[in-house]
Amino acid sequence: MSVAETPLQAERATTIFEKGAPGRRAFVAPELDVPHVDGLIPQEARRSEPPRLPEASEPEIVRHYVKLSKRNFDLDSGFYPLGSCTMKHNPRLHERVAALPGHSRLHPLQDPRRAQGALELMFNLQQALAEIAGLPHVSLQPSAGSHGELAGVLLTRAYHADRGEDRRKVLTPESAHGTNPATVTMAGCQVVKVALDDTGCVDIDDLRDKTDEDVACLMITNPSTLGIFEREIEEIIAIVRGVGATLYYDGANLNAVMGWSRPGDMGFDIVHFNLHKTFTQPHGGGGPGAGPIAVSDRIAPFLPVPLVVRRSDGDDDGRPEFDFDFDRPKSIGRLRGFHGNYGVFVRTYAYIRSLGAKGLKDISDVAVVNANYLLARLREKVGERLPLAFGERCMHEFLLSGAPMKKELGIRTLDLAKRLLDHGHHPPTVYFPLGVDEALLIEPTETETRETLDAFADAIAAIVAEAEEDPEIARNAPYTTPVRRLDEAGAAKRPRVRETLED
Amino acid sequence: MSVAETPLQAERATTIFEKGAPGRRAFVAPELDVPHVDGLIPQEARRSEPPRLPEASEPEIVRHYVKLSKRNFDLDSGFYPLGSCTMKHNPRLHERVAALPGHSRLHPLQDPRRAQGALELMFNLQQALAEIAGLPHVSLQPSAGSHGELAGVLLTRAYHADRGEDRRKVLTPESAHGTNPATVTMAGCQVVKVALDDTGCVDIDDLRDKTDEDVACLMITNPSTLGIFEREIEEIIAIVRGVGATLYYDGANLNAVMGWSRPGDMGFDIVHFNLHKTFTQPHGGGGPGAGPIAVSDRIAPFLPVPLVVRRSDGDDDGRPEFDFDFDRPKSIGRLRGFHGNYGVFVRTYAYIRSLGAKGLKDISDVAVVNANYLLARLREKVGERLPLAFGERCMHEFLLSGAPMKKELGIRTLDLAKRLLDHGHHPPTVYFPLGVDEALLIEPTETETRETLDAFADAIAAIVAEAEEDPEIARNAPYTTPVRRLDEAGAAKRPRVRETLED
Amino acid sequence: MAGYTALTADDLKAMLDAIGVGSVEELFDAIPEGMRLDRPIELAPGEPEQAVYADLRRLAERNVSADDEITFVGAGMYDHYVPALVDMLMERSEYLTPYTPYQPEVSQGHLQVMFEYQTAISELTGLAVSNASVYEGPSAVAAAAYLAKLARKRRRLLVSRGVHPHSRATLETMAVGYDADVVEIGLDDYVTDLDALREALGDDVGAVVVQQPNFLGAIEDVRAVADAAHEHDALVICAADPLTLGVLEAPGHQGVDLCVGEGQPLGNRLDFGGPSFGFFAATEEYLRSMPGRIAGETTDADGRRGFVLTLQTREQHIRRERATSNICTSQALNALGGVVYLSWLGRRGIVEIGELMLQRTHYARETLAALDGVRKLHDRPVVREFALRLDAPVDRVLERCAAEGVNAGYALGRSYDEYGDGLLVAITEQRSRADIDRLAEVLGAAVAAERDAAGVTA
Amino acid sequence: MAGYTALTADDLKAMLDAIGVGSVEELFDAIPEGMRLDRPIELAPGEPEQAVYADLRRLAERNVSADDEITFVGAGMYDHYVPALVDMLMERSEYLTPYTPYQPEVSQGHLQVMFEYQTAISELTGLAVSNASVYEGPSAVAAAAYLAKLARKRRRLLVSRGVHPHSRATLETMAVGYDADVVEIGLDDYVTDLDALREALGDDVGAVVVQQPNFLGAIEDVRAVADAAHEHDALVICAADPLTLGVLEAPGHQGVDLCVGEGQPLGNRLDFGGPSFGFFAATEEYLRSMPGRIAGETTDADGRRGFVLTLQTREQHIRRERATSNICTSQALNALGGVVYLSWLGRRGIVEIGELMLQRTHYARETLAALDGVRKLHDRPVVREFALRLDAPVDRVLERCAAEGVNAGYALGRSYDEYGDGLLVAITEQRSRADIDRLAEVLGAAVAAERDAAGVTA
Ligand SMILES: Cc1ncc(COP(=O)(O)O)c(C=O)c1O
Ligand SMILES: Cc1ncc(COP(=O)(O)O)c(C=O)c1O
Repeated sequence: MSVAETPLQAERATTIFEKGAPGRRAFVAPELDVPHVDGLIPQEARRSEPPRLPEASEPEIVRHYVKLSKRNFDLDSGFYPLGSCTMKHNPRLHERVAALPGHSRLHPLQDPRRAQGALELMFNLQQALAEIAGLPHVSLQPSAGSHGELAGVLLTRAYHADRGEDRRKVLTPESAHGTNPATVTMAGCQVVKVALDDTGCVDIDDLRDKTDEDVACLMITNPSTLGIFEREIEEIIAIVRGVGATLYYDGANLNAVMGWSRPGDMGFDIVHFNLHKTFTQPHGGGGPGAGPIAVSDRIAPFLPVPLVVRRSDGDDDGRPEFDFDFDRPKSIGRLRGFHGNYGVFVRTYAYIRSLGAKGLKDISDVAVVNANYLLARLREKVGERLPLAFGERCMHEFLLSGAPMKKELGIRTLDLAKRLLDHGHHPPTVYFPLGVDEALLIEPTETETRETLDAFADAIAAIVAEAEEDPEIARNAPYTTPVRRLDEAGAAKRPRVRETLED
Repeated sequence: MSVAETPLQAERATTIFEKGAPGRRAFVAPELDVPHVDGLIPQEARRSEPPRLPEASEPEIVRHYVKLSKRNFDLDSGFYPLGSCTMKHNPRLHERVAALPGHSRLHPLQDPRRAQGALELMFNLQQALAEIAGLPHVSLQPSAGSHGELAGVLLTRAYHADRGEDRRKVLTPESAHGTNPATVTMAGCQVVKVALDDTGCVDIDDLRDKTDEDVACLMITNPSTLGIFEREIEEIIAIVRGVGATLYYDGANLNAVMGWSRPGDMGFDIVHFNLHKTFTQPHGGGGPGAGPIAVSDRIAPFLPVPLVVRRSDGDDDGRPEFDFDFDRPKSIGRLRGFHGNYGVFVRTYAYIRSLGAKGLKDISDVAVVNANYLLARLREKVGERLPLAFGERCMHEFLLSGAPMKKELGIRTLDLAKRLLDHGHHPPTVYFPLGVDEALLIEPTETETRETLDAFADAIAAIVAEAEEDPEIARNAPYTTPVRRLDEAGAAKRPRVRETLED
Repeated sequence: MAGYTALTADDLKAMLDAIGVGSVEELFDAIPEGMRLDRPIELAPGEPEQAVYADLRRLAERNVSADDEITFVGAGMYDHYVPALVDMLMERSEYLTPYTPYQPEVSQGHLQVMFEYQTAISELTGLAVSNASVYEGPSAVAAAAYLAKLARKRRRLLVSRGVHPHSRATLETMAVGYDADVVEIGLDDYVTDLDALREALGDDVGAVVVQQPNFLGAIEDVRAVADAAHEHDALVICAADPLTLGVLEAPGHQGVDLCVGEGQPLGNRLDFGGPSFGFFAATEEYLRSMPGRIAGETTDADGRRGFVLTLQTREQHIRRERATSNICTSQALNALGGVVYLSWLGRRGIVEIGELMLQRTHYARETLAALDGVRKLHDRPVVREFALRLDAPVDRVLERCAAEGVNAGYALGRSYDEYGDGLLVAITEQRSRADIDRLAEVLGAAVAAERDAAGVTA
Repeated sequence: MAGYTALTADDLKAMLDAIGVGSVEELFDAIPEGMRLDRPIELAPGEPEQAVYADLRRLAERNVSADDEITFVGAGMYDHYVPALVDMLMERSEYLTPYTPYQPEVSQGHLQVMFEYQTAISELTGLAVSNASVYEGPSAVAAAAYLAKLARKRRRLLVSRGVHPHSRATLETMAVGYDADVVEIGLDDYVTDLDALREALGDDVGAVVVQQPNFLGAIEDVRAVADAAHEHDALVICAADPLTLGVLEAPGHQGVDLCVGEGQPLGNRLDFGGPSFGFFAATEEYLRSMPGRIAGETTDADGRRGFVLTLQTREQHIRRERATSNICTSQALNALGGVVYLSWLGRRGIVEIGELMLQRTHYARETLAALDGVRKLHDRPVVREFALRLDAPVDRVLERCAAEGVNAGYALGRSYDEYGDGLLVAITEQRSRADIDRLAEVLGAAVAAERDAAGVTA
């Protein structure tokens, strides 16, 4: 029996490959308007069996993907306090301007003289990001935060190599995001973990112990992934600078400090932006994003090519006013094709233009107020069961520990998260950062209302209260989602990563 | 407790007026860039209290309306066999082309010389519709079918008046759509109902009896609202023509006969198109649509102004090639502002360009095959309980009678319809046309697949089978929709047609 | 086979078998031989999506839109900014593709939107009730007059000459249907001539129609019109520009019975004149006489708040020849755009945007009237549109301005013989001071050039 | 307060009270005095939506896009038609706004899309497994080489000179990180020099990278490359143009281990180079070594079919410094566009579009090579892109063509010194015969004019 799309899917999920019928189609090919010639591809290079793509009419395709879309939770429908991810409102203006044909149908190899609008935009964005970071040189090229990190460590290597040194140790606090250590390895370096002290900040003694002349770089997130501004950041910088290492600032949490404080002013050499976080590129189910980097003078010579430059002599010599600069002999080279995720730049630029300096600072203010307010509400309601992991306040996000809840009520952070789904909220980030038991990292962002924060706090409180009565409810949650808990272990044991097709 | 958006709304529905808080806003006003002057509006004309519009931030507005949207059933998600409404697939290409700024930001009073693209499109559309109707003169102006009908009856009056006659009787078959009789009244005429015979066709004897020299017009839908091609259409036309009356063809069902047969060739004087049906303008929750009319030579002098014309002398005399013609002294005048629903014309034009003559005929073929197939499946499965009201076959839609089902199982067509919602299908049109007990008018359209038709037939069969066991289930359906059956009588008795606001 | 249908050869065979016919043709047997078209219809062959897109783009490029020039044309539709969220919502399948909410259990989205829309229109107009939309502005005026005709059963309709020419024309056309005489009331000092109105009023007058601001941009004394009409128990219909109602008194507070108008300024595109929506609001008294859909609040079987189409016994599908109107498909999606826009604008924004237009309009009027050869047509208070007189042929001046990328306005002579030298200039929040200054520059030069040319010729 | 936040003065007061602080500033106490910015950041003030829109439109108009000229530039990204349904789906809130599906119970939509995408890519490439996307083409090549490095732990990487210059450059940059040496294998008769390859191969070679078709448009003998590499147990990485794989043999059927590439031709916009997506497919053997997200099928607590992110122990958030890659945010939305496009194109369409490009490319190549002063750079079979030599300065010729509204192609000299007179011309289904004929006309005239000019000078 086919029934309405209820939260619990009543029908077996079917893929587009199971839809349609042989001979159905959506695409209508343009007519062959040139003489047909046989044998243009040598027999051995010619494909004998076409790829078994779906065969479906346009209405079938639309229905399939529209229906599927309804099985997603999305930010336009509800609260999404995923810590470290800055799930803020995505203004639709940005989609509109990115879709303008002058942006969206512009070929990346268009002659720069005929892409002056794009280059002006990129140049202005470089300037704006430099100003926000307090670091004068920007490469927009990296495709995401982790790509920016990789650029950063390769830049560090290039910097040291240029000075005749081959340093390979990279210091990262234990609480670092997974991309940090993974990046270090990919860049041919070794991770040296730095412990946290009991306030959640970098353990200065441990840092001092581990800092030596082999250290290439310190990678640190500030505010940290615990939502805490590193108390001794000045000391940390002094220690690392002392051995001649570079300082890398993971900018994933810039949303907390825009207009308040700048990595460059703190003494950092390299910062990456997550434009999809701080600058509200829609997350798309996991991208696209962009991870531009801003760097200090000493790192600048090594930046990837090309950069966008403005030539004061613009029109005179026939060269365009805004241009790509490839002539950077010490550059580490390219990180990818073309010039980066331009469509993301357009959105970011629109955002910065909409907000201006004051608006950007307001964002940080409200983000921090919202986080602290939600924290206060939760401490009041469930402070015993879900204590703040460190300290008393937070920046734009905060880290709770579910350890008491687990111990006393027998439900885990995972259960709480799943039960939140039944309340219509997306759960926070769970089990990250490492080092805190049953961690729950909550980032409300500045675009949420007080009412939403209240409703979320109430939901958490209701779940905890419910678990005091009957923990089984949470343990088996969710109940009102398209599917219930999924067998992840089974999926990994016998991976089925594509549809099996008959013919 | 707030819970996930389940099919059954757990929370009280709240309007946008209940969201937000005083002082919140989405709009940012452009700066006042001219000197401020006081008192520009005399005190008595100045509004003292602003309208109490919502006060909400952009994210709140987006969430509100996105969430609300999820409480709609829509054609992109499921089968929508609403008889007489031709709920066919809406290609997204049409939205794309209608949104091009050259169309969407074009002011209706732009000088025709600077709106040649729009006028060319309208001219070509007039030509195409004329060819499809077999009637040479087209006015695109009417905003919907009923508006086209009104134009048609007013044209008829003008035609007779021009010949010195004041005819006011309009013949309409009993099965006519409600807009037909309503239109007749609005146009200052009287409805004369014509009975149907026991095959569902116009009762020729009754027609003959009622046709006299006072008859202004016959309004008829063909295929009729019963999905039947009028068997004696030639005789009908002869009778009505015999008294000098005009013939109006309600084109709501043109989807059945495009490329097969043309109202003009049959002898009709006036036909309206429902561009939102036959030509797939998305229905928008009840519009917009457009109801252009095509007319014969004798009606042409009275057409509304302006029409779009092509001047062969185009460029020579400085007049534009495509132009508005206002110089029509016998015209009935205007039906509305400007030139009609141009945005709808753009979509229709794209559709006709996509399909061409062959494609349009294919549509009728497939629409009729689909309807007859679904009919065959239903007769096979539930033919006893839900018999075809008339005849053996149908055109693009068919009319079932729920009378045996009601009598034998105790469930009404309404109950069946509501229970269909639980099966994920939109119900057919119910209780229309009049004159058939417990009517069920089913129009699958050509864009549905055989599998969908099978699933629908299975659902109907399942509901009937279920009712054989326990009719209460259907009587209380639906169960899996955002709300359950609503108290319509109560709504009409104590109408609450707007939100009550506090301050 | 086009990509919109799915019938494969296998499908067709199986389906014809199930139907019990041997061919598709057989299904069309019901069409009499003599009524069949014996040739294909003549249309260009169908094309792939990309080709149709290219063709429609070619046509779009043959138009000079508000994207391509600085435009000051209004006269009923205005180049306001449509916020991106309106487009997004109007394009959502859930709003775009369903039909009229006949099945309320699966249409709560749209029904609630209608209810919210009705609330917003009621607030804007200051009247107790609103329907869920009619086609557009001028036909809304005619629909209001029909209501008056049904309510009062009187023969005459008085219409101010300040009402949009399209509204007056539409009324004339439709009035033939209601057997009513439309009598025009002239202007005195550019607003409805109250003396003439009082003169014309009588007990055979069903309604008086006035427009706020009027077609010449001038603010009408709506209350005076209403008071005069009510003395004869005639209905008062006010056609209003909704985006001025943040700063102009609500017609409902000035005694009008019906307030209708063109909804395009509220988040709808220009679209060369449509689709947009007409709004239709009334005092409580006329609720059951209104045309069109109305959403009402109710509860479901479990007591849940919900919404339905209500008072349907007014409508054609129930009441047929005794319906209050023949309207069926209306402008639901456009009305959705309207209420989303009003929510976006908000309680403060509606005032701010009105005030901004007011100030810029004043600036523009003074700046332009200071040009050589340019005078105000009238001195009356205006909000967002005003009329000038040019001491040069208006058409030629417009042509010169257009060549400079400025659409200077609407030539009043196209509708009013008496203002053959008139130019109607509209301001929106998209026309900045710089745009106005540019207009002044271009218009001044154009008038000067035409005067020079005339001087040379003379 | 901008329209994206909601904090009113009342809210703020209540919230600060609840927090227990007296001011917002207090919340920032943690920032050491010396680290605070003592001035506002310097940026233009914020603007209303309409002004930002206008500014971005101004910038867009300073670009000459494929909307504005007939373009034959390809070289890695191609001006294909993006069907309207792709845009519609990519813009749906439900796909546009969520993040990586960490909570599978409320992410079945995206997870199933990933699963379908993986199936489509697996079919296209003829390889057993695919991930859910990487950033884009050239970095996908580098990611594949990293996999090879981890799998084989060998020092050398051989890369054909036929591989896209950006891919080679990216590989060079990244190889520093893996401590690998990138060795280029030259071309022989415009395809990878098999002798040179065999020569260079050895047991220290981790992978061989080849591109199909290569940068000059020529079809490579992928099987021969693969066979040679496999003799030394090196991995074979093929960078492929996915839209040619309806007519070109699947790399997976020719023995490659990894097939990666730029996904832009599959329903993604040009966007001045991004965002698009990179695809990454492999033989079963490398499933657990792949970078990025992978969706896998499983069942829920009730036995319902469902999808999850799987094999996450490969990934950075679990395995950290031992992860197979550092990739986190990838290109999920673009990959969605890709699989919707492939569904739209369908099993027959993928062949038809390939065949159409093939025939038009042949026509264009012959037509252009027949012009005076224009020759083929090579005679090798091509599918959708081909190279010419011009007997005139390429840059100047391009400039002349651009003035006529035709972007004639990519100057090969920008990447290959040895082909300073080379022009790379790309064909898509949007370039009709008429467009090609127009190119011929314009290019012929441009070359002639440049030769004339040179003649005069000489
Ligand atoms: C602290 C931190 N660093 C780095 C990253 C990686 O950024 P991306 O996902 O853009 O590669 C993230 C993303 O979640 C993050 O939260
Ligand atoms: C047979 C018939 N005639 C007329 C109409 C009225 O058309 P519209 O809704 O466009 O006014 C309809 C619409 O449902 C119809 O089905």
